Amino acid sequence: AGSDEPAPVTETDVTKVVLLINGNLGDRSFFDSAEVGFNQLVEDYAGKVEVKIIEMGFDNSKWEPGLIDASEAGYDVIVVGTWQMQELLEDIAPQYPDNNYIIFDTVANPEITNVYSMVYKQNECAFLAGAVAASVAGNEPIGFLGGMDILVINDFLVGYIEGAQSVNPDVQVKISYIGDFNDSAKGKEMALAQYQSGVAIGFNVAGQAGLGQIDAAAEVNKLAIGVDSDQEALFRDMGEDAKADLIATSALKEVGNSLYRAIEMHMDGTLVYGEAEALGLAEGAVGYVKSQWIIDNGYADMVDELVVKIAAGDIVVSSANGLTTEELTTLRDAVK
Amino acid sequence: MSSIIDIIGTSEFWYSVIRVTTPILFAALGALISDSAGVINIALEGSMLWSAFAGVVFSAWFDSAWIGLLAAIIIGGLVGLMLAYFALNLKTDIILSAIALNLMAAGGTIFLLFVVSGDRGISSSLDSRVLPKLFTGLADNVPIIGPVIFGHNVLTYVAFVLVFVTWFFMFKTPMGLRLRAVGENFHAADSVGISVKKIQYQALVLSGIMAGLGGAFMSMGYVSWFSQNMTAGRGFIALAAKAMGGVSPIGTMIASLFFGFASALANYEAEISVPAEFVKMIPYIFTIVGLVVYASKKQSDVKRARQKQAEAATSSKGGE
Amino acid sequence: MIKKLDRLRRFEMIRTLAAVGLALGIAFLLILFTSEQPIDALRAFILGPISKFRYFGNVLELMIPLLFTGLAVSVMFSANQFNLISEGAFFVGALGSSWIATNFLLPAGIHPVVGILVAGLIGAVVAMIPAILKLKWNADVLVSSLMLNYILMFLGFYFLNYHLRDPQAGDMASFKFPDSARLMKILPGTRVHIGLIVAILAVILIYLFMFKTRWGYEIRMVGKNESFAKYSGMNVFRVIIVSQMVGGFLAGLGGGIEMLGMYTRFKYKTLPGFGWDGVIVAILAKNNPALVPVGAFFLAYLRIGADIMSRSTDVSSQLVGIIQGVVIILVAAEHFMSKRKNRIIYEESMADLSAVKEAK
Amino acid sequence: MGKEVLAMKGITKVYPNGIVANKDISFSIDEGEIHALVGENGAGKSTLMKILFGLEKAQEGKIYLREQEVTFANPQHAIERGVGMVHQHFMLVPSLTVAENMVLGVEPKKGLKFDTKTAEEQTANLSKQYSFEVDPAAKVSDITVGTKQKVEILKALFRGAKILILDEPTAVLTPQETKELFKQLKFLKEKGHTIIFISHKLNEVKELCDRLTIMRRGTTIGTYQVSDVSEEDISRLMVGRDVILKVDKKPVAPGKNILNVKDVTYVNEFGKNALKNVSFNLREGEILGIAGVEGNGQREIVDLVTGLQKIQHGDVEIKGESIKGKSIRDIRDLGTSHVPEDRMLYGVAETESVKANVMSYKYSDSTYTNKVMQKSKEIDALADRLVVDYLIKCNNADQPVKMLSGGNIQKVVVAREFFVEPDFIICDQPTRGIDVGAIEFIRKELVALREKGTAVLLNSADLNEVLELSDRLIVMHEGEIAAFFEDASKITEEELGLYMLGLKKQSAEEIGRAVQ
Ligand SMILES: Nc1ncnc2c1ncn2[C@@H]1O[C@H](COP(=O)(O)OP(=O)(O)OP(=O)(O)O)[C@@H](O)[C@H]1O
Ligand SMILES: Nc1ncnc2c1ncn2[C@@H]1O[C@H](COP(=O)(O)OP(=O)(O)OP(=O)(O)O)[C@@H](O)[C@H]1O
Ligand SMILES: [Mg+2]
Ligand SMILES: [Mg+2]
Repeated sequence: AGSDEPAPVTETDVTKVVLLINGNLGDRSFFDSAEVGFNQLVEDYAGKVEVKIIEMGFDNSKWEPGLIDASEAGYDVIVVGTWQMQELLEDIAPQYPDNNYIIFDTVANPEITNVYSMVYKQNECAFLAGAVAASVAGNEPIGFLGGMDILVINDFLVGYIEGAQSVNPDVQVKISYIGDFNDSAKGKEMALAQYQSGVAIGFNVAGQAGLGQIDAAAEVNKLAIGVDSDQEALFRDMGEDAKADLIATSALKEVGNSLYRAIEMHMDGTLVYGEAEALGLAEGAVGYVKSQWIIDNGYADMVDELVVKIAAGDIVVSSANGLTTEELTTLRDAVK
Repeated sequence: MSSIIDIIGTSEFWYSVIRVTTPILFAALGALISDSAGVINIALEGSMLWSAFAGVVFSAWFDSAWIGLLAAIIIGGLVGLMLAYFALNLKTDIILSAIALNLMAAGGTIFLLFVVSGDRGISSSLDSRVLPKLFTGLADNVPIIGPVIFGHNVLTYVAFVLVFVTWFFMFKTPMGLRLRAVGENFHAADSVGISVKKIQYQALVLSGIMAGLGGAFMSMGYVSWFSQNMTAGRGFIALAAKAMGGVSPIGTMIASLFFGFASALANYEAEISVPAEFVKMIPYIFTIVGLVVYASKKQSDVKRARQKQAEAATSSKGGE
Repeated sequence: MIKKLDRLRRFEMIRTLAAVGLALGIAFLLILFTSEQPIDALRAFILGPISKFRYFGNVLELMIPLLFTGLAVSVMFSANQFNLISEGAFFVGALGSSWIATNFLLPAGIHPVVGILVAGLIGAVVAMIPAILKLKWNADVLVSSLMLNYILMFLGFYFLNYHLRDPQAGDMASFKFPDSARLMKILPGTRVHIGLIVAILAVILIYLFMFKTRWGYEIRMVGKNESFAKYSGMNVFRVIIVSQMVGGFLAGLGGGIEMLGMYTRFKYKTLPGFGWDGVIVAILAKNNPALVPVGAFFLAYLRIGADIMSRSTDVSSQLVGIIQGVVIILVAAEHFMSKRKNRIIYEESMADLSAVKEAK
Repeated sequence: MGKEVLAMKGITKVYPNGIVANKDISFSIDEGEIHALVGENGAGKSTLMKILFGLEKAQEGKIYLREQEVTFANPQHAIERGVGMVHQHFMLVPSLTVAENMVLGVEPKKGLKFDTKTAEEQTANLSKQYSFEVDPAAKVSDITVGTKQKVEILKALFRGAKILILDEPTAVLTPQETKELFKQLKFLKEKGHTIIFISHKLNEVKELCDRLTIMRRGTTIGTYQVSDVSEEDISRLMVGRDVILKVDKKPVAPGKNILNVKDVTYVNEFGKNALKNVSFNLREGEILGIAGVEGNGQREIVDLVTGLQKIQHGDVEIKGESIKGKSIRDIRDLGTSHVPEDRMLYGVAETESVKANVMSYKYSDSTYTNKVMQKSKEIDALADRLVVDYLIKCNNADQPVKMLSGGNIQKVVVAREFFVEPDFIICDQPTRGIDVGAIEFIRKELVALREKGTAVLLNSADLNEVLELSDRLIVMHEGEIAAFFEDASKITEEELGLYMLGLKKQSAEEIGRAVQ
């Protein structure tokens, strides 16, 4: 009986972790990165950690049962991600005070003592992307191809614009949202539209749909910047070196690293539940790919310098947090 | 506003119109064929998705874009065949069968992708091939229209050639005659010994193959990989294009180009100063308007003819 | 005659069971190929939903939107209009109720009522559009409704972004609904809310509407034979519009109820798919409102069983899409085991005949 | 007469809805004869022939062709063995040409292409050979009913049919066309073809056929030499009792004007000027017949008077009120009933129950519905009453109409339109394609209505019927009234035929008498 739920944990020396994905794996960035981190963890701590990953799909109404199930199954740590899970977790975590929860990419109510939160300063890595883009473009406009008009994406956008402005205060940014994270053909078309209206280099923040930008770049022989994971490596994997060569760098959001670190701390007993951390360049939770291109074209020093300044707090990058639609529109119009 | 006019004035824009149109045109021709035989195929979306998937997998396995294309065609046709089996043999409602097939395609492609490659969501570890572009050399040699019509993927040319092949097939061959007869009055076809079921099977398989070509274009031409749900509703758009285009392949082509134009325009969202949500609506609004204009034109043609006759009739009476 | 009906009815049950059985067999094969724990997986799939009260609650929760869109599609299809607008109507209904929930301060009892009524009205209005395009300009309903769904989605996002969006939210979402706007939960230990009762009421009312009122009669006649309806003096134009509005109202209502019953804010980032599900339910129910609960239960059970399976075993959630498809197709297959059925009809009819003869 | 060419033995067919259409039937025909198959509506004639043609599968029974057992799993098999069938309903594709319809399934080819030229030549040759005149290049949607019937027969001949099944080929033909057809059928017989001929018109059977087989309720009653039995005998055998088609009616006592058609001109949806300055009137208690070859404006008169089409020019008044701008419901509320020509298209919703079909006239009347709910008790009572009163053969009023035979479906329509005792009724082909028993019944009911003061506008292709029932009569030709007769009993079918075909026309003055 009870085969429809994992057996309760009996041994105490194995840390049982579950990752609930409110969506599906295969995004090649966010959730996949989490998976990679966990896989690394299991490899490094063989026999000490067990990890189960559950995909809950995209239907919001299925997430609550998933979280309750996991909460009742006796895991040592229950990991969820994104703002979309936050309110659910705030609802459910207090009902299971003996459980430990980790939520990433958003901050849960700090009054809940069994939840550890971490957010990523994606605006910081986007700042680097913006700086590179503006340097490359000179007086030409740069592009931003977002998946959807949502906070995380706009946080990238804000950082990107600021980074670009730090190089060229008059920079012009062409901004499009695909409206979808899957339709890479559409992503390609929109990226092409940007390139054709003069954009010298584009930054895609749109999951798989954003990969269309790389294809577009190859078509017009212009440059692109990837996101989340190393997209240059991805294209080399696919055997598409020509395309890979056009990816100047990628802005990294190291979800996997941060989760690895958090679970490690949990096992050491150093993770403080009830706390929230904002992880940025300083913590190595976001970053950039120091690609051959960056080195060859002599941007490495400039970017590294920016990294140091941001990590040290000498440069404070703005965030999209709390901006209204109107404020965002104003911001976007200002760089049109 | 002037920027829109600038955009439309570029050859890149028109090149893009043709590219956006290609997958939709394939599927719309598929819809045309199945509709003509009296069987509606709303599993085009599923056919496209499976074919996009098959093209990538087989081209990677066999290291040949052409084998990938062949696989895509076969798989597209197979989905049509399954729809035919469910709807014509098992007598499951054809719309329900198609919805189920679309559901199966959405989950099944991702599932199988994982099984065959370990990839989830996108075929990153498959070293797949793309189909070649044709006449790239000519693009710069012919002024104005050269850059628009040359240098497209081979399947784009196939799509436009298929328009005429389909026309020939439907209106000039015995098989086309039977197809139209079955669609218009299947009892009549049945009574002269034509197997209605066989014709409808053939039509659904053909329409699946057409959609399959569209799918192959998506993953082996448009972009060079498969990603989950990458057809993103193009199979449904094709139904609309077919409805807009009436019963002729040429009409279907014009309607597909019309939609392609609207989508290409909407891709220049960054250049158009209205909220992006409205820009994204453009292709769909165009489609509905096109549909209404086409359908009402047909209606008013009849009305006008009647009006004329009536006037003639009453005036001649006055003269008597 | 009675005997014949009994035998046929029994056969229909056996047939459905056999179809489900065969579909599960196919599902099992697929699971067997890819899973290390196929028995557990199958058990989770089939028995999961009744293994815990909370899981059964999940089935009921999922049934609520399916009941509404299933009814909506049944009514619209009954008038022979292949209007797929329930997808868009559900979406804008959900948005409408969110608007009422977040932008108006109303007393607790009234707030959700206003919210879902507004949702229904918006649904009714949008559902009318494809019908008008058809009646006025002869534009294909299926196609125009498909396109309109996309347009409604983008309109909805515009409205959300500029009027309802919570800038503090980490995602494209509305402000949080006040408690006064939310629907009451009715089954402790589950999320089943009062919407279920509304849905059951809707099933009864729509059944009565379709089969016991003259408007339902008109809709059915128009659907079965428009020329006949016109000839009989029915205002076909009005009947079609009314039927589509009733359908749209139901779908919109469903969207509003789903939103205020299951969500704390409006969060859809794409069309939620309940309109398509409604088509599945309606076709399974043969457009009969009385059978819609059966279809909705079936589909909800299938989905929840699949969820539990993919959560608790190693069967991937995508495989579930295939399994669902197979089950739906086989259950709705009219010709599945039709040889046997025709044989029964033949035998019984002949038996009737000889009985009559002997009586003489 | 030759030896037995075809025999069907022990045929039993049960439809998926449980209807036993054929029960252990044996039936045979001889080489070179014209063999009639007659029987009431729903007797199973068409079903038996569809089995012979491979369109339906029988559960039991065997077919022997020239004493060899054959199985016809589909029409292709039957066609290959020289069996051809002309169906009760047209099996043509309207948007294709005559030639394309002709060769469908056996198309001539030139390379990959369909060879239109050869197809047209083949059609022309065949039509010459059998002297059936058709235009190979004409679209089927543009040709007359009579020509369509010819195309159907040619289609069968084209496929090499030696045995030709004709399922009610004359139901839609004029007397002249029928005569022409018979000449050609006799010619075919001389050429060695064997013909099975189904008809409800017993005089035709007498005139054309050698032998006949009578069917009743799914079985055969017997086979007879046509010369041995009279029309009365056949009717009696078919129905099981004596049938009297002559109706007694009292002399006319017309009352006030009910219908005024004033100078109506109309262009139909094909752009044809279908009515030209048509004027006539109709009074209480009289029957005005309309005769004419199909397609000469009768349909348009019916459509305009019933409100199915909008009046373009001129006016129509019912009980003194113009119906311009009135809906069909308004016109019905003036006390109008309508028995439509095409009962399956307009007359019924075939998948719905008898009950749902008989209530469609009065469903919104306060007798049958209150503000919200329908009054099911009253509706049930009405349906049950009509089933009894109008002798509708069905298990009960909840049975779907499509399970009834043609004649009984017509009775459903008639019951609904007659029970309200209308002031004005339009009867359009009220007895087309139904059996003698049903015809007798409907004609009697119609005359009874007239006696109660109903004004009846009767359109019928059955000249016998028009002459028999009408008090006054107009003849339509090319959208105009070609003749008006004050007393319909004083003319012959032949004379009528001359006006119908446009060979004769009355003076304007004579025609003017149609308005009184
Ligand atoms: N009982 C019936 N009532 C009304 N129409 C029917 C009935 N049976 C069949 N038809 C019509 O005839 C068509 C052909 O039906 P049929 O079941 O013979 O199809 P088929 O293609 O020959 O399939 P199969 O080979 O499985 O019998 C149907 O699509 C339907 O419209
Ligand atoms: N496809 C069908 N499905 C079910 N029942 C049918 C079908 N076709 C005919 N029937 C029924 O079978 C019986 C015999 O019908 P059939 O058409 O053979 O009669 P018929 O003698 O040709 O009558 P008619 O003179 O009206 O043409 C009728 O009761 C009819 O309702
Ligand atoms: Mg018949
Ligand atoms: Mg069959």
